[in-house]
Amino acid sequence: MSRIGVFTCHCGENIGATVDCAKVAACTRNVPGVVHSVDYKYMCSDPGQTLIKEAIKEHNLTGVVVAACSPRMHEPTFRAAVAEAGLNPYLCEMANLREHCSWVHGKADATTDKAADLIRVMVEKVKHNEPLHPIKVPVTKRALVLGGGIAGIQAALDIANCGHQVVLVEKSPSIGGHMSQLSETFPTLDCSQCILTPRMVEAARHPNLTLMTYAELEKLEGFIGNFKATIRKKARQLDEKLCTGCGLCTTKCPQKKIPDEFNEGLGRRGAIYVPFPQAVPNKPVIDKANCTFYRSGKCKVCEKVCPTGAIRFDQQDELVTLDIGAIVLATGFKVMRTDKFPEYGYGKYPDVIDGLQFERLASASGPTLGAMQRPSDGKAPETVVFVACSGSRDRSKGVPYCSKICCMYTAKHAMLYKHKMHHGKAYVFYMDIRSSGKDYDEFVRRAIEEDDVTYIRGRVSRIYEEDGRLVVKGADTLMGGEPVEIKADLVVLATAVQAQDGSEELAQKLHVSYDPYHFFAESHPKLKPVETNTAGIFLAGACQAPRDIPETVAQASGAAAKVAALFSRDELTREPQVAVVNRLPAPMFSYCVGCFLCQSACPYQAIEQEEIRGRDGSLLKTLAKVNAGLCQGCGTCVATCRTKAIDIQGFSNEQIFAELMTL
Amino acid sequence: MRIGYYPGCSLLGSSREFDESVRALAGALGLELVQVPDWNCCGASSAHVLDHKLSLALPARILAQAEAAGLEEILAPCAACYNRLASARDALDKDPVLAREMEKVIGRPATHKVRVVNILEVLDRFKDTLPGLLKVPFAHKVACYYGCLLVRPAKVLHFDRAEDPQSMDRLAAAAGAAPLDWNYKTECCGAAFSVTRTDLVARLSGKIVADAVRAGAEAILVACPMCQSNLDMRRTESNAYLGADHQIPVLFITQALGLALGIDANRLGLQRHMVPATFAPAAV
Amino acid sequence: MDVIATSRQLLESGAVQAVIGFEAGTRGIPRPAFIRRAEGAGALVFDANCTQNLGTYLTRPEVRTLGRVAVTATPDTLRAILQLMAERQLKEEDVLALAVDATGEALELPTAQAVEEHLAMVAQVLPDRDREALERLGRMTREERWAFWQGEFARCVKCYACRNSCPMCYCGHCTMDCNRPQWVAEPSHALGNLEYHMVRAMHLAGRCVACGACGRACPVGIPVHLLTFHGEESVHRQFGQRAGASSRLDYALSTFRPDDKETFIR
Amino acid sequence: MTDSFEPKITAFVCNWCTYAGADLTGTSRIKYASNVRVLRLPCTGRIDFMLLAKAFSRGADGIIVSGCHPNDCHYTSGNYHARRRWMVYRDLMDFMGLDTRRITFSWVSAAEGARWAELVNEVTVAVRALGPYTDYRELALTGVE
Repeated sequence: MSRIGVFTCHCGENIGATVDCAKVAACTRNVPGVVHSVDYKYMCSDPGQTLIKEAIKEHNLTGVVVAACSPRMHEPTFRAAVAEAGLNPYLCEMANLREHCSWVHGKADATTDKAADLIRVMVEKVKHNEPLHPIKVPVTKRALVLGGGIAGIQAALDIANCGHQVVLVEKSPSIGGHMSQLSETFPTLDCSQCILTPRMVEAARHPNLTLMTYAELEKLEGFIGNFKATIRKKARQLDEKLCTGCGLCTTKCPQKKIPDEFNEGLGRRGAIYVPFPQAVPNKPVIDKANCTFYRSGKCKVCEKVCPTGAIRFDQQDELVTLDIGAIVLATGFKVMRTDKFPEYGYGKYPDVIDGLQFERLASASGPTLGAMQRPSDGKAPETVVFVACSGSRDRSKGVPYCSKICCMYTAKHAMLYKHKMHHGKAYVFYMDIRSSGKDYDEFVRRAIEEDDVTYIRGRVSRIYEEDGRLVVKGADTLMGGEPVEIKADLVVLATAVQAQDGSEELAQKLHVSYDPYHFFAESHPKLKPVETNTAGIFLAGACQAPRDIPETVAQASGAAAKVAALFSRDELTREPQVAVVNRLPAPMFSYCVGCFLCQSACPYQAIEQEEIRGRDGSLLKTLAKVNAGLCQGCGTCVATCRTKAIDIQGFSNEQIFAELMTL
Repeated sequence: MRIGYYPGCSLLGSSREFDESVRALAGALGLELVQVPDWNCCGASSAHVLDHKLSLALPARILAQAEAAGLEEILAPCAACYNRLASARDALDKDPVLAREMEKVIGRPATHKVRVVNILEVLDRFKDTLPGLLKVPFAHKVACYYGCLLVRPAKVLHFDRAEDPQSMDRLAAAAGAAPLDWNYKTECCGAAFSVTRTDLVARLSGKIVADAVRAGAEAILVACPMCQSNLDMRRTESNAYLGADHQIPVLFITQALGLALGIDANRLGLQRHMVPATFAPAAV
Repeated sequence: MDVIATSRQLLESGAVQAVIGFEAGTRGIPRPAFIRRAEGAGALVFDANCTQNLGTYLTRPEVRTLGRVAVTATPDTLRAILQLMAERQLKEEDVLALAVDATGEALELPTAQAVEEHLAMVAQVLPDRDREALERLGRMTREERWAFWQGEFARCVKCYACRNSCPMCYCGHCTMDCNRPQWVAEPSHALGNLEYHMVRAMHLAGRCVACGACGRACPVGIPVHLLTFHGEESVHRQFGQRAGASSRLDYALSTFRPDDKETFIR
Repeated sequence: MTDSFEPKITAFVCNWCTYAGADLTGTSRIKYASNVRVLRLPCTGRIDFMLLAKAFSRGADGIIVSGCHPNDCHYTSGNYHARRRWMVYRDLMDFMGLDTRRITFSWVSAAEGARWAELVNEVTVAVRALGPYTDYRELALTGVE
């Protein structure tokens, strides 16, 4: 038989003015199960709390109802007080007499009656409350960062600097990502390599940071604080310990004509290569698809010339399994490629290139060593046309969204060109100029006013070649849609930013949700921008949406802070408001029939399968099982369950039902 | 093979040679053309700018007629007819309410099941048999000109690549011709302004002719009556605009294929052209 | 081959351990038969009167112990089988569906895919009288509908025949059996009956394969199947899917589209 | 008779949006009808349709069900699931002849304190006009024989 104590608070005049607290306290005494009911001026005050604590001991109460303000305000306060008196804190509930009654109704019997009702409801609930205990989940203090671009590097460094272990996994042979390909960066025009490489080196040197380049996530199991990640380390065909990175092999490789990824196909590399001079780690990798030895069984020149005998033709991929506590997704983006632009002849005409290619052309470390030479014949382009929004904000190209960075880098490209070729002519076709960011608009103005880049507001309809030059046909919408034709030597398309290839598969591996364009989805568009729906997995950079460098770095540090906060305790304590599947003795084992229709209702993939097996190992029943580490306690599964096998602690069917039945 | 046939007005008038060459070619390929009974105007090229409902009702009736005649598919050689019929079918298909409304207007049940195909789609089905039938390969450098109506709007027509179509080039190649890579494949020829704004047509068509010549074409191939008449009938004006004297003939793809199959030039209506279209027969 | 020959062969070859079908029953109404030996196959019949949805037996513990079973199936049965697979109650290897056509020919459908492809040929249409009944109810005023159902439910004795005949009512422990809390008043009085049929209809919305077995099973002739039909139609109208269409169907009421269209939320 | 009738309104709200919104109504001292009794749940996704039916059987004349606006669910998608459930349940209620005018579904965010007051007042006025839900009350009475 429950022994409930009810404590009605006047909250000074706040409640007392409109609700007859004494009367409420009095009539509450007649509610079955209530053994003690008093009213007091300020329950949340020390004397008020003492009142409750003493009553618990004196009347050895089995439950407490504090009729005062909103539980969203003082529930923690009173639960703590109750706990101090030795009663399980979850046996204390609050009736909201202030926000939901005294403040919103005038002084009247009806108001007092309502107050009494609200208390009765809570009394009935408390009768069905169970002692609950916070859920403790151990936390493995090692983070996994997927993607070695600036986002991944920044996140990894920040976490490492908090004194936690970090594993940084990058699928290509070197970290650095797209930022390492850029020539200069807006809005300051400082050299990308110069600001990035120190970070790359720091990442390589950091004692808490383990680099895994040329590696990919194979599989992920577990949940927040307790992930198990399997990483595939692709074979470099190289003993990295022996390799000194002298680069002799790369110079001697007979293969010389392979389009080089780092230079976006504008340069050439060998079959054994280091992606770029500042690569980290500075160790070559053999591109099996193009290596003469793997194709014909002969060659092995690299092996012969290697002074340390580091080449390993027989080396195989290696699988490593790691215990991980938290994950930062920083897999970045890609730009839309040729096949999408027949009208621009991109892919057909060598002198129609994309933004990344232009970065390489402009870069001092690029194939032309920074000299403005167009791909087709190496001539210096006298006229260059830049086409913004190539594919972006264009439903017919499947990209309705704005790629965000193009307005800025197009202005930058035009500037870089003008700085290298003062007499040259630069045109920019654009829809709108979106330059909202610190010093961004000033930057664009500079391109227009100081470097006299001609901006034409309009779309380009077609580009074709005519006697060795590219004819760009467009319209100038500010001149009443006048058709414009420009004969150019080089055309640069600011092609749309898209989700990295394989994002969908990765998202499914990690149970992270993603948007229609395969960018990873944040947990809340405003308030949880770096979290995902899966606890313990965070987002950084352009894998979530198009981002520029400053934003990416900021978000990466944000994600790192979330990881550090998670790692700040050995155990993760969670409110016990979680769903549980009931268990019964054999042969039923549970009301659950294992239809798993609740599984898709759970926003957190918290519902797992549990197989019940007999002594002989035969499968007796398959039940739903809630992973308390993942469950956030929304209860959607509960409303979905036909057999009422699944219920939620703190808001159980019995509790809600009891509340309802008092009305 | 049996297929519904919707000639439309152009093929009875200004572009009779298109009708003639389609029929001649169909005969040679063993394709039976069943004319849509009691067909009416498709509404091009004015209805859709004047009255949306009307521009749907007219094709809706044609489709209903075809359906009543038990046809599953109709060939509309005229690109404008093709475009109007296909667009209407798409609209009715997407909006059942509108479909019911149209049924009231035309007083016929319309399930708009009938598929609408253009001449290139149909001929493409013969790409394997064609080479075998070749008598006089059409061994000439050609610029295949698609215009706008055959490939746009892509989301309705789902035919070829809107920005860089290839279907006619493939057919031309099959007929022994050498299709050229040129720049004006899908530029506007001035279309229906042929009569009202000849100056404009002269300019637009002129550029197309000029680029075809620049590319080294001996003939321009088309699959649209309006393209044909603008490039052919308006040659005097376009030459005047260009200050040039381009004599490059403009053939319907069906005429080129017909010649390749050894069909007599007059049966293909080549004599009807403004710019003479005579070719020295190449050896087999 | 006809039902008998096929069943005999399946039992002889040991491809299945039992065949669930129909045998001649009293008053010309066929009754379910569980044939476990080839000799027994001769008793099987299959005709237009074989309307009961045998799918309901597939999840019974007794039947599960038999081993692999073949079941003579109408399209309804086939949909039930697929839905049961979607709800993880059946595995492909547990059951072999025998689709029997008008001529009595039995077609073996060994995989879910085979069943799906077979069903793709068969249009799912409600019987005219049911469709008309639904339309008639639709035309009534709200008050008239209330009166109608109250009149019908007044005859309900909560015998649960509708529940037992339903292939989708396989839950070992039904909401009806809950007493902590007592969700539904168990006596068959007006409130208890309304709540029972409400729960049944809601729990079958998005899961009902529209076989109508519940309605046929009702001893007092309450058209209870109209309730589940309506729920199913509602789901189909609003979310464009039908239960029993595929063995991998997502449950309409535990999935969503951000752009689900409703007209009543303020 | 009905002018003296005061409807009994039961509200099922989610903890994160509507309950918080109702708190804001309080802190902003906006007055509304005292007929409503609020039951707090974690999320609209938690609301079992039978709870609504049970409220009627307990003599509620009107019901309010309210949670976070689409896209703002604290649990990301609970309200979407709830919405589907309601779309079907409301349809079924109507088919069984229940009075759907007596049940109001709405989205009230934590910032819409005034909106909550309006909602309660609107519903109270509307249900007062409808009068007591006698049909269902009678059922309930026969229920407790």
